[in-house]
Amino acid sequence: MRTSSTLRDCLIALVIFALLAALPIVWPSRGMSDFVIRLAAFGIFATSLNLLVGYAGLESFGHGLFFGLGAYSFGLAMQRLGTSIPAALALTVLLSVVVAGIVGAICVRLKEIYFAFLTLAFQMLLHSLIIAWTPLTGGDQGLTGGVPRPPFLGISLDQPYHLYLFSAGLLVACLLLMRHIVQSPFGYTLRLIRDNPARATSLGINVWGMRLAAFIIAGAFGSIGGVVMSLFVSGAFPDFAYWTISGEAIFMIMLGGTTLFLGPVAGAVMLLMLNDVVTKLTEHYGLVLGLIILLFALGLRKGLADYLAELWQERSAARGAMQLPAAPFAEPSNKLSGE
Amino acid sequence: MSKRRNNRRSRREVLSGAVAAAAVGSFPFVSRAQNKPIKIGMPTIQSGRAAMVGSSSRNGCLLEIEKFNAAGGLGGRMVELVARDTKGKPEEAARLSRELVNSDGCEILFDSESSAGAFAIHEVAKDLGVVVMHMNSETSALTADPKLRIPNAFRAARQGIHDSIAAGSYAGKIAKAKGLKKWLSCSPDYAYGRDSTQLFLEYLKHFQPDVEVVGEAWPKLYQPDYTDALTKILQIKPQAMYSCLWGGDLTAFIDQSAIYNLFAQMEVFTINVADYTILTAVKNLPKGIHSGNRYLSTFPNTEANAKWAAEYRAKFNEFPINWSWENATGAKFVLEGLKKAGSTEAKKLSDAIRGMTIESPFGADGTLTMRAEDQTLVNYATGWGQTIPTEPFMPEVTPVDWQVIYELETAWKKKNNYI
Amino acid sequence: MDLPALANCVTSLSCIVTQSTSGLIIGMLLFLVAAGVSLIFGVLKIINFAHGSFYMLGAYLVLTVYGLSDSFLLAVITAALGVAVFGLLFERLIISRVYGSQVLMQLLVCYGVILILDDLVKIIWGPEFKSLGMPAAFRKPPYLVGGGVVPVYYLFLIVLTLLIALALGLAITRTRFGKIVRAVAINPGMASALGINTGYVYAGVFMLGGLLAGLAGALAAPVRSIVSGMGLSVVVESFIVTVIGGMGSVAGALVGSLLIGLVRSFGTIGFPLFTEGLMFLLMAVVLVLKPSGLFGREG
Amino acid sequence: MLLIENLSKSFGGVLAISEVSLNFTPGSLTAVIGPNGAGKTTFFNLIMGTLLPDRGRILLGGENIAGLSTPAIVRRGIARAFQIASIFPSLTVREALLAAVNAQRQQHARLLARFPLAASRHRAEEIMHMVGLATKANMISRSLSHGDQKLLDIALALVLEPRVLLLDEPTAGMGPEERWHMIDTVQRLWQREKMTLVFIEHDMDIVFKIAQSIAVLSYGRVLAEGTPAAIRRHPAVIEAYLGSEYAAGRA
Repeated sequence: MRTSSTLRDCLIALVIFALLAALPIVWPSRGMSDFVIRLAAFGIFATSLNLLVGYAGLESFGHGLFFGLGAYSFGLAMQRLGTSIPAALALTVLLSVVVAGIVGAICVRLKEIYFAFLTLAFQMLLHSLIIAWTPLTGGDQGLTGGVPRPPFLGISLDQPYHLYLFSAGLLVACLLLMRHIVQSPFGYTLRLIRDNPARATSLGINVWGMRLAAFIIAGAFGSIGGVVMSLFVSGAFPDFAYWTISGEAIFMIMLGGTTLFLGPVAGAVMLLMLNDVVTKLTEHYGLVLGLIILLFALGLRKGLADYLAELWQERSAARGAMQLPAAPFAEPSNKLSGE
Repeated sequence: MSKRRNNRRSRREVLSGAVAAAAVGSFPFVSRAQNKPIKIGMPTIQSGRAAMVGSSSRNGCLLEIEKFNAAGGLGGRMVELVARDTKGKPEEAARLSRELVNSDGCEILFDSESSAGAFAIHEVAKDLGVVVMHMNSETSALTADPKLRIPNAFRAARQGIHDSIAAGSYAGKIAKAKGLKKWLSCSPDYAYGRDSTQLFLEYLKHFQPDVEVVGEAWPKLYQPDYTDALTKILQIKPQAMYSCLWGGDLTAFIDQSAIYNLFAQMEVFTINVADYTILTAVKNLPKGIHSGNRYLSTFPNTEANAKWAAEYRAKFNEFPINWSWENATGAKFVLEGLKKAGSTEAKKLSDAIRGMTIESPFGADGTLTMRAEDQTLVNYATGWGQTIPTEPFMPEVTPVDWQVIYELETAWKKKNNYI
Repeated sequence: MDLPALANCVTSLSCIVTQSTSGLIIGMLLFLVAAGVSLIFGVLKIINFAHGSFYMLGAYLVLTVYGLSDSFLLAVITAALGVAVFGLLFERLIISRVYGSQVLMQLLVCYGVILILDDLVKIIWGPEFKSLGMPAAFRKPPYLVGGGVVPVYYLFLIVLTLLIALALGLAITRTRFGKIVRAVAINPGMASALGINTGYVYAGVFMLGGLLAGLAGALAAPVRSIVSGMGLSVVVESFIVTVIGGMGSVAGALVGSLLIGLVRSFGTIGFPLFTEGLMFLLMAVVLVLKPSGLFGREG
Repeated sequence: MLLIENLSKSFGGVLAISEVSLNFTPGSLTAVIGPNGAGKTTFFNLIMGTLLPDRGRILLGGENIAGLSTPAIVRRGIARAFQIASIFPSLTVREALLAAVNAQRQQHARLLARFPLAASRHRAEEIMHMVGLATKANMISRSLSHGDQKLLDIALALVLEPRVLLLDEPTAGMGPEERWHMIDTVQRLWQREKMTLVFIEHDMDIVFKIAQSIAVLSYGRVLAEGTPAAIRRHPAVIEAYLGSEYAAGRA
């Protein structure tokens, strides 16, 4: 029965990918495909952050470190080494794993706010490094001159549709993998640690080691988000490593909710749409967005997806059904979702 | 306007925003246009510290576009400017440029972003093949580097290398006359600051070999406090200082230098003081700062220039600034190009603009040229002078000879293997 | 990197004097902001990311009032009080509603407020940067101290801030309010058990924080460019200070501010291109060695 | 099984536990009683390694475990449940137990497998039945009743298959109904699992109903120990703690 739930996830993923692949054919709009590409970048990134925030209970302010690292190492690999795209991708993930290993080993010892600030510090160190190391990174101008996109396995990312498919594919694949990880025994061990580290220790769990593992995994996926972004803008910019990127990811998971697996993706969709619509309608982007944020934070006090999921739970509970919402990807809400 | 509006629901907020945008973005004549308007997309910075870029850039363009439309547009087709806020984020600049072309049906792009944004938009233009006019980026490589060059991208801004040569030749003369040997630089710590400074010193030495650089300070971009840099400068006690700080950083730097009485202790050469943003913002502007002109209604001292400035002030009730004239120029080139090509088709339009020379109040000799070889603006009025605390702020401006600029620019390109 | 230059400097007295004073000056304004951030965190365990906007409001208020009244003193006082009131409203109407929800949610709220204020400021005062200009009283040639120069205004700034720091320290250790604040900081539950209305304390702390930040903005106005978004770099630095000094500790905020000031002033000599990196490096080191900061209580 | 010798612990000069020596024989069911502040919970914390003893030995099957870390002691077969239930609020009863079983079997770091592991399910269900939470398997722990949360806490301890189980006031804060339900469960567990069970309890009816032997702590010292009958008659205990009504023959 359980293996079938893995199967179910795979099938859902396949269907979603098929739908995404078909979308441009029924609705041929460059604007729409650009949106999906950006959604891929931020969807992967935000979900990877939620591995830490939502599942491991590690509130990181510095996850942008890996977004920037991904974008730059991929861009540089393509520009300087002239490798193939899959090779550059593999290289990027490898590098992120190493960096996450080192940074994480230092960070995860600290608790709550101190962890948050230390991660932020490391991200800003990378940012300063990018700015200062002009010969390699192009400093504040970013990686200019475009990221070459040589064809591989018959895929040529110079063609818009191919780039679209590639990004959508990465999105679905990464989500599927992360979904599997949070549903693995390891994923549930993270939940134990998130809920009650002391009790987890008394069950003989090495809390530090598990947290580090989570940090590394999240970092690796986060960097893939950066890769997609660098493909979209065909370059990389210091902004990608600035704390505001972490801020946007945080905004996304708060907007969408931390307790449903797809909450962060929902948040990414909402924030990107908000951004696109509001910038279109008014010059006073900050004013409008700010008010919307307050409306959310003070009104719902939790992510939209969480809010709906809890309504759903209450309704089904009222119906006397004792089991969890059968909705796919449903997660028991954790202590983080406000109170 | 909107203090009360805050408390209302955000949906209304968006709506009223929409109204505001309609008022700002699209202009009366658009509705009167019989045929489909020619839409020009303008990704620019309208929020945050650099919001000035957005307003002055858009105003500069509007002036030209209004004239064009008033004169009947392109065979009845009116031009409509669609400005969007990139918030200074390169990825937003890329995203918006694509959206403007792909979704909003813009046929031309005015890049009124900062340097980093300019490169992002440049990539989009390479990808989509639309004509893009870079309005504000002064980074030389953008047009000088053949690896970056594409047939449909032009630059209507002054260029770093030109400024440096101009500054070097002027500073060289002064250095010779006043015997200024010990020089120091204090520039913002990012690409523009570093390139500009390094090139300036290079050309200073070219024009006046026996100067030595005794120190350098690199404050961060947007750094609020320059005390650390200032005390360092006062430690070294140079005879002259060069700085290419700009905008709010420059005013803060001037205010803070003033209380250290710095301007009395050395000759100060700045590229960016002679622009009305600075000249009008700084209270009790120190006397005798050497500066290149960014925009002055008195230089070139022609009727056309004074008239343009007056129009601008009348319409937007603010001083025109460097970005204003650069954008006005870029817009003019594109609009003239449209007339000449009689079409918005990218290939035709680019061919029309490439190498074009137009009448302009900002030209060294009343004309401006979009140089064919590297598709960048040349022959704009550029000169140096010294400040006084009150209008006209810089009474005498010595123009720099473009022949000198051309020679040294070519040498510089050779050195960088650009040609 | 330019280590020889740094070596030269630390071996020359006048350079040490000048750079130290400059470090002092940079640190002082920073302290006024950081102290508020630190207190608010110490008492409410809230990271007031919007504190930089308090600072910005202070600067704009001074700009307006000084423009109208032409009295710098009056302008500074109104700015400080005005922002204090704003701090109160901010706490009552907004932050108090997210007590107890997770840190990231609180951060989000602050972010929203920042966005709104930055835009409002732009709408009210315009997008272009403003400059106040030095009040006539301070337009005097700088003093010479031990081979280094110190402008009159900065001298005034240093003395004033040190006095404020002293007063603040005393207020926290001596007065009833201070005792209550510390009680609440250590254990809110116990405090309310003692019949202390924690609500008032929280509001009070925010007012105090606002007062200080507003003052900082006001005092910075004559020497810094006033523009929408000016609060950001300041708030980021003051968080570095807070972390280094220890959250909730006024002394820590003071020492941290001076430390950052010194890193900046000597950093520009030794590592011209990496001073910002240095600050974050320092923060990282402190967090690793003593997470609670130099003056922070463990736990 | 568990032998305590001259165990002492003081906090800032105040003796919390002094010279305590007790012997818990295999399969015994012992109640630790005493007025508040007698040092009962401190006694447990010392055994679990949550606190380090100043003096004395704690012998588990002959091995001195005094000074070992909590996980080390847990691995040697001592587990505890807490006065205030220590559970995983956002997981369901089943999820929590399945995850705990994974941990106990060193399967908790597996990435490729899918949760729950077939191997763990049987054990988890078994434990849920043992403590009587089977019907509430899908409830989120946070939403369980106070009593059930304490049962879950005990269940989490049972997962570790302990030889010695320490229960800190299993019935604290329960109504009479819950109370006796809890006690029945505890007693059943003890009989079934054949483990050495030590529990702290204030309710004398319960103590005298189920305990085989009783240890009375007072001011950190062992005031008395022995069978319920012996304790009931122990003058010092009566005078210090029980009050006369217990002596006035209930039996």
